[in-house]
Parts: sequence; structure tokens; C-alpha cells
Amino acid sequence: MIRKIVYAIFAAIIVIALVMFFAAYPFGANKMAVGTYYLNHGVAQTGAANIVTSVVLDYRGFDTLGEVSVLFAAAAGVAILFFMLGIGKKERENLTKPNFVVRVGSRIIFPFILLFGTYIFVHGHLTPGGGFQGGSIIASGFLLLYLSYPGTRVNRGGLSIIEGLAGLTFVVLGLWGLFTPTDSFLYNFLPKGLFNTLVSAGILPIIYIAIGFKVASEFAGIVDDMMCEVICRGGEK
Amino acid sequence: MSVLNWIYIAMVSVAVILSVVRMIKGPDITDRVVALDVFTTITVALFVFFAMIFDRYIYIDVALVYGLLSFIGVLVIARFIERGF
Amino acid sequence: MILVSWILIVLMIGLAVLSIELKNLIAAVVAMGAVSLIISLLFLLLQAPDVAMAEASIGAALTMAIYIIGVRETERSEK
Amino acid sequence: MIYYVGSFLLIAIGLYAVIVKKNLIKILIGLNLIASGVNLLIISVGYIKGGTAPIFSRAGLNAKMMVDPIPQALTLTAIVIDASELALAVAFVVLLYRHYKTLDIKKIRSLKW
Repeated sequence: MIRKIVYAIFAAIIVIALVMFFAAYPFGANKMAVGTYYLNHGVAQTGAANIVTSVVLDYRGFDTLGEVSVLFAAAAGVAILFFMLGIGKKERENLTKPNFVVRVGSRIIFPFILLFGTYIFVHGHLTPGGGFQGGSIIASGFLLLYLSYPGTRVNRGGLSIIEGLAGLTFVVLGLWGLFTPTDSFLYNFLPKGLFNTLVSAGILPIIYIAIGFKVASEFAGIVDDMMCEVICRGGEK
Repeated sequence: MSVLNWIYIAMVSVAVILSVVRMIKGPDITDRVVALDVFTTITVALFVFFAMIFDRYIYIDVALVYGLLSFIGVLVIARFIERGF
Repeated sequence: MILVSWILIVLMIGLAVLSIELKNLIAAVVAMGAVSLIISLLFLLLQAPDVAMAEASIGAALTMAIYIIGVRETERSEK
Repeated sequence: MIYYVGSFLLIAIGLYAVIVKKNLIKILIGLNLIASGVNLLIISVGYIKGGTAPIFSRAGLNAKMMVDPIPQALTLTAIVIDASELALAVAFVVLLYRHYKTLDIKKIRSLKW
């Protein structure tokens, strides 16, 4: 009973506060000065056609570095917790084998998922998409592989090497900017190239490809931890 | 928008509402999973329609993502129901 | 377009209520996936294709798989 | 305007699930609903009437007719972070279930209030 009363008070306070706050900001009006500046000068300053990409990687690149490290911390936490859980692992029997249609269909569709994810994060500065989206698409492809062929495992050593190299690329490209005449972290020092072509926008495509590999390997690691806790028995804990 | 687009909007809206009704009513879990699959298939058409209405053809990439990945989301639940993993 | 967004938001609220009121946890997760799909459509209506693609690629398979594995390891229904 | 109302209702439904429900998986679903509602709210604040996406992919577009890019850049990473935090939370729930053999937070002693 007391929970319901507390909830009613909380909900009233929160809804009243939200309505009072957003009464001053009507829907559909132009509100921000910073966004207008980025839209007017973003193409000349970064060379990317997608302004969201240039905000994520160039103007706010340091925030993205922090968020990638939060992602790494979460993946490491999942790995540690499932390693602890694996001690008292219980056996499962009477598992159903995957159907013939599922096996053949997933074998056909898996390379296309990898190709589509690669397309998404290579074209991150031209079309919607980028490293985060492409990485999670590739991880979904690995999930499909786990579902249709039980007992498979990805190579964890290879995953950690890819992840480390991708993070190292991001940090080294950022530190390189300190040695250019502008002395700033994550400075876009490469030539901008021809606008709206694949090789343009300086270091932004390289960083997005690195983020794509990093996100893909982290989510594949999470899927591997969670599925192998169920599927894979025997071998190492 | 022309008359043809309004007819299209009406038909897709009715289809979406019917699949959601099945998801609310469905007595069993399998009914709800099939309703989710139908809903995804209709919604891919809706994504392409929005790309046509807004005159930005790069929006079709979002429809491609759902067309490739919705299969996996249904497969997870199907394999769970038949005690697969 | 405003009519389409009305329909989608009403359906989204209905599915959200459904996903927290169902006793069977698998059915609740299925309703949660439908909510994620409608939110992706709304992002595209608000002219944000990047965010719509992120929500699509996360919510279509990965979120559902994580919930299902959690339910598989614990109990199937809420008492 | 309907977008504001929808996201407020989504946040309220999520808060209801977090406070009133007793099942741990239901509480996680409520947290996910709150995150989706907040993302929808931030994106709808950045919308400008009649605008199009901030991507200069074809000729004939100028900066006057585009929506605000900063809320989109903020929510883009928040969605990915949400999914990984969800995986961490599910791992904690499985650990609690192995220890207490229940998902009811009334029966888990250290979480009672």
C-alpha cells in the first residue's frame, strides 16, 4: 500500500516538473544556436556530408572516447560475472537440433550480414549509420551463428586482439593531433579530399571503422559469454 | 500527397492495428511471436514509404537493417520455445 | 503525417502497458520488441535516420536475445 | 506536441514498473522503457517543423531546412550504452537467482525496504 502512495507522489512530481519545463520549449521551433553553427560551418570545417558524424567524432570526439571506454567496462563486467557463474554450471539434456531450413538459411545469410555491417560503417560519413550501428549488426550476425550451429565458439583471443588494436588506433590518432601546429587532441590533420566521395573527411572514416570493429568485438564477446554459459559445456570454465 | 498515397496509408494502418490486436489478444506465446513477425514485415514497407514521402532515398538503409535482422529476433524466441538452447 | 504519428503513439503506449502487465515473461519481452520497433519508426518520422538505425540494429535482435537468456536461466513466468 | 505526451507517458509507465513490480526482469523492462522514453523526448526537442535530416547527400539542400544535429549525436551513443548495461544487469539478476533461488524482491533480504 505504501508503495502505491509513494509512487503516486513521485509520478505527480515528475509529470508536473516535465510539463512545467517543456511549456517553455514549444514543439517544432528553432531553439539552439550551437546546432545552427555546426550546420553552417560543419561541411567546411570537417568535410563530412553527415553532420551527425562530424558532431560525434570531431566536435565531441572526446565524449565518444569516454563512451567507448564505458562500453568496454560493461563488456568486461559481463565477462567477469559469467566467469563467476560458470563454477556451478548445470547440465541440460534433450536439446532440440536446429532445423534443416534454419541451418542452410543462416549459412546463406551470414556473409550478407557481415557485408552489410561493413557497408554501414565504411559509409558512416556519407549516409546514415556508422560504427555503432554497423558493429551491432555484425554482432547480430554472430548471434545467428550461435543459434543455428550450437557448440560453435568465436576465437576469444582474436576478439581481444581486434578490440585492443581498434582502441589503440583511436587513441593514437587522437594523440597525433598534439604534434600538429594546432596542439589539440583529436585534430583532423589529414587532407579533407573531395566532398561527398568515399575517401574524404580526413581522419573521420578511419576512427569510425575502428569504432565499428571495437563495438562488434565487444558485443560478440557479450553474446559469447551469455550463450556459452548455456550451450558450451566441458572444456575450460 | 496524392490519393494513392492516402489509400496506401489507410491500408498499412489497418494492417498494423490488426497485428497489434492479435498481439494483445493472443492467448498463447506463439500467437504473439507470429504477430511480431507480421508487424515487422509490414513496418519495413512503412519505412520505404517514409523515404519516398520525405524525398530522401538514403532512409532506405534503415528498412534494410530491419529486413535483415528481424529474422534473428524471431528465431531467438522460436529456438527458445522448442527448447533449442 | 500527424495522423500516422497519433496512431503509432497510441499503439506504442498500449504495447508498453501490455509489456509490463503480462504474467508470461517471454510474452512481455515480445511486446518490448514491438515497442522498440515503433520507437524506431518515430525516430524516422522525426528526421533522425542515424538514431533510427541504431535503435533498429540494437532492438531487433540483441536486446531480445539478452532478455531471453536471462529468462532461460531463471523463471519463465512472474508469480 | 503528441511526441511530448507520448514520451511522458512512456517514462511514467516505466517508473510504475520500477516502483510497483516485484519481479526483477519486470524491473529491467521498466528501466528499458524509461531509457526509450528519454531518448524519444530528447530527439523530439531537437525537431524543427518542416526540417529534414542533417545530411548533405544531394544537391539543393541548405542548412536552413535541417533539424538540430546535437540531440541526435547525444542519443546515438546512449542507445548502444543502454544495451551493454542491460547485459550487465541481466548478469547480476542471474547471479542473484543462483544465490537466493527466487526473483521476488520481497524475498531477497538485502533489497527489501
